[in-house]
Amino acid sequence: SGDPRGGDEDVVLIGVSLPLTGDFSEPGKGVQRGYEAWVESVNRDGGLLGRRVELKILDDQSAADRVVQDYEALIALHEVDLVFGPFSTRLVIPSARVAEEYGMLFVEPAGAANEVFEQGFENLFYAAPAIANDHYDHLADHILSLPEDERPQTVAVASMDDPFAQATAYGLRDRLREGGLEIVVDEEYPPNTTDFSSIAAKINASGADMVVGGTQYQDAVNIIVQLQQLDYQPKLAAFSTAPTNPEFSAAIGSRTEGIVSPTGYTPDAPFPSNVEFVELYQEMFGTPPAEDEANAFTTGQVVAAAVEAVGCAEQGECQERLVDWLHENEVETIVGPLSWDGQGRPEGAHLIQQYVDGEIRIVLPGETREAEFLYPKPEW
Amino acid sequence: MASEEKDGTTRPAERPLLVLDDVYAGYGRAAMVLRGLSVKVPPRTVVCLVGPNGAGKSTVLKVASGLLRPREGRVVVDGSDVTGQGPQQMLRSGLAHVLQGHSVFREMTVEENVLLGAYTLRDRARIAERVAFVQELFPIVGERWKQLAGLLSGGQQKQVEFARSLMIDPKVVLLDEPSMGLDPKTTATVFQQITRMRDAGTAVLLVEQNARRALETADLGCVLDLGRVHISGPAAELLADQRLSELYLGGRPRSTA
Amino acid sequence: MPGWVRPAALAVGVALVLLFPELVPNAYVLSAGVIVASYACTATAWSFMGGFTGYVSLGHAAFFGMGAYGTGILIRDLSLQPFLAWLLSGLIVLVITIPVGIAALRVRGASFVIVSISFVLILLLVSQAWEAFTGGANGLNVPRPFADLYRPDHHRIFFYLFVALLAVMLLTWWVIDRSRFGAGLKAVREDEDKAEALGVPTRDYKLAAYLISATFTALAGGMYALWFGDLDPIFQFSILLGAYMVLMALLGGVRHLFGPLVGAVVVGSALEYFKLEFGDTQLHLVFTAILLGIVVLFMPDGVIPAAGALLRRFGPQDTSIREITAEELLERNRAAAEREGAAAGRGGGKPSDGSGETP
Amino acid sequence: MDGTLLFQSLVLGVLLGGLYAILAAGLTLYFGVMRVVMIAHAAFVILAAYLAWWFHRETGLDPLFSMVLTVPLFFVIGVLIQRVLITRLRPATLTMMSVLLTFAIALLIEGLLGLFWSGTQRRVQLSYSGDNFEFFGARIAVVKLIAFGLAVLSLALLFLLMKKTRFGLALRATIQHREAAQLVGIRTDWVAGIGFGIGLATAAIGGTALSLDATIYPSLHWSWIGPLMAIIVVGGLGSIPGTAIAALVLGVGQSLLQVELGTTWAQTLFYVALFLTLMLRPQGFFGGRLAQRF
Amino acid sequence: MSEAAKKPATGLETVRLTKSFGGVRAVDEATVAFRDGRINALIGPNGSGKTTFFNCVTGMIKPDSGSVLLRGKEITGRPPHRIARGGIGRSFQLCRIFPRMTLLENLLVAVRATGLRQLLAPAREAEAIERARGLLVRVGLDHLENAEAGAISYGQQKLLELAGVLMSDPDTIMLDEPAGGVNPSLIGRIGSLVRELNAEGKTFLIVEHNMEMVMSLSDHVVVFDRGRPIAEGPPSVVQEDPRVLEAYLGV
Ligand SMILES: Nc1ncnc2c1ncn2[C@@H]1O[C@H](COP(=O)(O)OP(=O)(O)OP(=O)(O)O)[C@@H](O)[C@H]1O
Ligand SMILES: Nc1ncnc2c1ncn2[C@@H]1O[C@H](COP(=O)(O)OP(=O)(O)OP(=O)(O)O)[C@@H](O)[C@H]1O
Ligand SMILES: [Mg+2]
Ligand SMILES: [Mg+2]
Repeated sequence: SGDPRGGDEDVVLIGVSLPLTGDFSEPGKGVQRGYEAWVESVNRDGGLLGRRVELKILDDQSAADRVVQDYEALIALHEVDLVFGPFSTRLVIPSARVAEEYGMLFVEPAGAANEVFEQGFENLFYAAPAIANDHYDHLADHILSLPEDERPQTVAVASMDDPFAQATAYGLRDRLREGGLEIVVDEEYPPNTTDFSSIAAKINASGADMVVGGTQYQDAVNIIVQLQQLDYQPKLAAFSTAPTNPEFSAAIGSRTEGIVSPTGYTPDAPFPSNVEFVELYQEMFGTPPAEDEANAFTTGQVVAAAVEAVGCAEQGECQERLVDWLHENEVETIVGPLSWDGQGRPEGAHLIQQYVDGEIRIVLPGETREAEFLYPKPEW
Repeated sequence: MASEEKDGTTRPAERPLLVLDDVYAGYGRAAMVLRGLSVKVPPRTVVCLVGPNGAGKSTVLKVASGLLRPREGRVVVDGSDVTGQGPQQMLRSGLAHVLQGHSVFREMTVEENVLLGAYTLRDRARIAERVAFVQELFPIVGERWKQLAGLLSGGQQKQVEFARSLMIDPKVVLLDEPSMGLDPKTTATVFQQITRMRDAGTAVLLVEQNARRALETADLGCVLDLGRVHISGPAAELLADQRLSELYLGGRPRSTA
Repeated sequence: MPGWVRPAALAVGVALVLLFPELVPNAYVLSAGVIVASYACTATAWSFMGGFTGYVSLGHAAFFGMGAYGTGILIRDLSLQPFLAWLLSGLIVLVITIPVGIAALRVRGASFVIVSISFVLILLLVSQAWEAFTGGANGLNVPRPFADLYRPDHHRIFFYLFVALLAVMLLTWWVIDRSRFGAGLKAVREDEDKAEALGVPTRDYKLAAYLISATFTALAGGMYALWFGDLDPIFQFSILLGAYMVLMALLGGVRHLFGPLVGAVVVGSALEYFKLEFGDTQLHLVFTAILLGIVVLFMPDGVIPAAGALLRRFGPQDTSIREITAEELLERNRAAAEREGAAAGRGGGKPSDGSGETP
Repeated sequence: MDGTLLFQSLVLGVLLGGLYAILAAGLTLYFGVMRVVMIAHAAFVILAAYLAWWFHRETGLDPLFSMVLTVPLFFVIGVLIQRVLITRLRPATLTMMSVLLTFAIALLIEGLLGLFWSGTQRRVQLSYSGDNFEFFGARIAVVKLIAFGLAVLSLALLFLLMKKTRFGLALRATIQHREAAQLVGIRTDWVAGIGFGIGLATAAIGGTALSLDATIYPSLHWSWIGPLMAIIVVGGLGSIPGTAIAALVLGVGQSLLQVELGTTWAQTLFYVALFLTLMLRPQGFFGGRLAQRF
Repeated sequence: MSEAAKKPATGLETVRLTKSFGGVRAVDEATVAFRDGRINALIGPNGSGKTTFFNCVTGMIKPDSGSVLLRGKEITGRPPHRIARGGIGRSFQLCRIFPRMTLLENLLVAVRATGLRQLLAPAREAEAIERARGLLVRVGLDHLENAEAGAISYGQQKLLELAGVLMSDPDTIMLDEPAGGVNPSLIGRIGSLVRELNAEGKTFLIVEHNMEMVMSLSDHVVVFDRGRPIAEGPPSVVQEDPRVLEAYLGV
């Protein structure tokens, strides 16, 4: 413990609360690595406003009451200069309120669902290219652009009862339905579900051409295994979040081929800061960064841009100036230039990735693709 | 106290089967219940403990059977010092104890209860023989063989308990108010069995509030009060003592009216 | 202990509590104080049932959650004034608890524990599944009753509100504890059938205690909702929350007025500290577990009685056996009987041979 | 619902019910026979599953082999818990205090699991996890069948142990009247300890079976304990056949309801069944002793 | 009218009261009447249904058929506490006390309270304490006033239970084996206590196997066998009844 400030005025102390344990611990740790990489990169370049940057990370155990107490402690007890957002929509809303009521700028890497932007927060910014409902836009465009007889005709949807997961799956579902596809299964399950066999049985029985999972991580693995156990072979399988996780392919084994997932980030993106980021990240952690890591890094970049532009980083009136600056300016990041509407929504879309030859590659949209879109997907 | 006397039929000065010597015992942090208590039970003898409620009679039996560890003093069974040993070892040394109140296994059948009495026996033939014996002695035991013991009436449960204790042949038997709750007929059966055990060579330490009846059956009597043996002697003498009767045996019938 | 010690200690305690918001070094400690105060409310509310009747409910989070959600939903759907909604939601929980209590109190002991756990698990499932009403997994946002307050001021107001609620509960507890109603409840805790045979209407008494307990828990939950603002099924309807109530009440000592309060202060601050210091590992769970284990094993009656017992250890040993022999007793009784002679004579004068009448 | 889906759900329900049965069997042993409400049972199940996962990760051997280690280990832990902790509780308040004590143990396990293996969700990666075969038009996964087989086998053993051996008799006697049991020569402390050990040994088997086809994380036990409690009450506390039947019925029921109602509402089946049982037949539907009296 | 007034009123009465457990008819169409103001005894062999009879009368068990009347008013099937409040107090054969309360508290619980004001009145009121202490003296437990009830001997617990029943001040007092396990010298004292209360107008119904006590104390004896009364009358008459000798005394 011990106050890391230690009266040291040359440090910019940044407070974060993350779900390092509990339901969201997997992505939570990814976000942590992203933040750490950003701190490393900033400090190598001489810090913020010439001051060294330090992180103060608390664990909220994926619990809303904790996340609030954590930000309370960060702001009031540890007197951090800046805060970064936590992971998961569920946790972003309550913590954003704390920040709001202390008048702090709140840039966050994970609260992508629409609800986040409907709370009337004025200090909140989502540091990623698109909100959850738009994640699958490119996939929907592509499917609907296929000739009628090649398209999948029926779709099965299963989503975790979680604002983010639902937003991704339902964004796609609604667009496909509008495009004339038939939704034959539309299931929802609570976050603590462990038995997916019935859902899988239902999807299997529907014989849907395409399966869409509004998933976090483990639920996707489970649904896929259960579907495999039933020998269900769709033409297209899309799951949010999970497939981009580095553990995913190990968990599913060799049977990932053709699985599709949206991502806001690719390590191969050509933006200059991204090249640096990937290199640094490789050096620090030995693997290429994934989406959560990148979003966290982006968060850091966004805040840094504001701080450098406004020239201050402390609690109080400075925060207002940071907020105002971000509302009026565009920031260059590892996921490209970002700008926000009045509620903090970014205005972009996600890329679509797919496992091709055992590697996860960008397949959509056409201009950024690294591999051909595999359709129909091979058997798993 | 006197250990070798009375009742010309028994030979004198036989080594006692159970000796409690200057025992101090109590529960938890509360004050000592037994304070320097000594009792000897020779073979082929029924020793009856009487005394007011709360005098410590049950505590004496608990110390003797190892349920309660004495703080001071010695417990000797058949010549060997067994102070501080647990009930299983005591049972192995040949000592059996029937508890006061109700101690049937309520959610087990009468059969299981009775067979548990023979838990330490392996000899099936012997067990079968014993089962037949107790069933005959207490008809209710046979009648309700497959029923849960907890559903029997109070007195029936006591009968099951007594039957359970008859499954083995211990050297020393400790009986804590065996007649409580029994109807007069069954009480007679129980006292007959006590006499029978005595005649078969067993040493019996009997606690009874039905004191007149008990002293009529017993050879020796001890009056317990305040955790000590107050008076002891041949049962017949105690019965005859007018003052003792008044104090501990409830005076003569109707005399209080 | 001289007579003035108790009132003086009480006065100092009250003064400390009331001055707490002024004494704290920063807003974080104040917010922790609000949490501890809310814990104290829930633990005290729990002990109306768990303490008096011995019915251990691990599912009191159900009432907490219902109170919280009720307040939020009333404000959302009926646009009620927040504190009116709060009271009304307490009332609604009271009404809901009547059938629930009648059903749940048909069973005793461990089965009651199971029922209480299932009750909270059911509400968890329902609040997750009934999205249109509860907001489902998206949670429910309860608007602030005092708009545009700087956060520390918000905490200060709610600290006093919780303390006031707690004071009402403690007063109620005190009245019941010394009443015949309380004595009846304690008899239920020891032996329900026997109590009934003595004329205690056990079912009504239990139900009354359950209702009081549930309603107070719900009021604490509603207050929490107004303070905290964001409700989420998983956190409102969690077994862990119910377990904390039990732990706190038990640790302090359920048979003492201030037991649950003391427990809440100890456990609440410890939890807050563990989570802050060891929050990045699961150590805080380990600490909670060890604390609970120690309480159960070594001071099942709570710290207050345990402290009392420690003090008494230095005092004289208790005695339970009579220090006069039967002989002396007889003499004493004889004397007494002689004194009462006339009256006894009247009583004993009735013919006792019963030959007077035939049926 | 069409025929194949119905039959498939039925098959899945039976397989699930088997798993429920073995997970609940130990619970009914402590609860019904020993009067200890073992909240930590599910936590031990998860612990066993973690050990199976860890064993598999470290050795590469099939997780089933981990039982060679975990079953004896859990047995010993069970004996120790009973001998060191449970015996310290006052008989008068045993049921209540055991709830809290075992709750603490559950938290402890959860905390330690998180400490050693983090809160991350884990899953055994088996080469045959997706393997399946056809069974009258339905599909049966190999892993599920193995788990089911384990459950049936260990349930049968447990049943025989409790019904046909002197040990079962001694255990029940010990719990009902400790002093009287001592006086007929039962070594009560060991018997109770061993009874507890056996209960935990079933947790080891159940946990291993669970690990074959489930994702595990430290706080998972909370989602198991509720349904398991419901099963043992519906089945009649202390009755192993009752538990098995209740587990199958509720497993199939859940599986079928899920198709119509979705998973969330389907889970309420357990609690509805629990409440109905306590209201209508407190002794459980399949024999066993009275649930309401302790 | 005047004839009826002279005769002691019939207090507790059962008409064809029946209760069976599985195959066992514990109480079998028992029609008995116990007059107010008397000391009645109920005797019978083990398992003859005495305790079950008690349980049916006090509402602890619902009878299968038949009815229980208290001074002509039907009370069959009422919950136990209502019957208790109606003035019937009882003790249990397998003695039941509140083990973790002190002896004094055990008695204070027994004070009857109705109405909100009484409910919220302090339990430890001086008058009640006074009465409780008096009762403890009478059963010889005054020195244990502050001991936990669970830590006293078996016989003492029986005495405590008796005191508890008396404390609730019922008109009709039903005692299930009050003398079992009690020292004979105390049995005498309990006997005089019963007689004294009877003189104050209390009705007693006592189940007991201690014949000395039954014969010396009671005005009226009912003998049960297999769930039904086989004989009744004054003790001296019952004692000689051949059926009683056969079924019960075994001589
Ligand atoms: N478990 C206990 N804890 C504390 N004190 C106890 C306990 N059991 C008995 N005592 C005390 O020890 C004393 C003797 O008890 P004991 O049971 O030996 O009496 P007893 O002579 O058998 O009486 P009774 O005739 O009533 O059965 C009593 O005063 C009682 O208060
Ligand atoms: N709950 C029960 N379930 C089944 N049978 C019962 C139940 N209660 C009592 N019985 C049976 O009813 C009969 C009468 O029992 P009851 O307890 O009334 O006898 P009792 O006259 O009080 O005998 P005792 O003198 O032994 O106390 C007995 O045969 C008993 O086995
Ligand atoms: Mg005794
Ligand atoms: Mg009886």
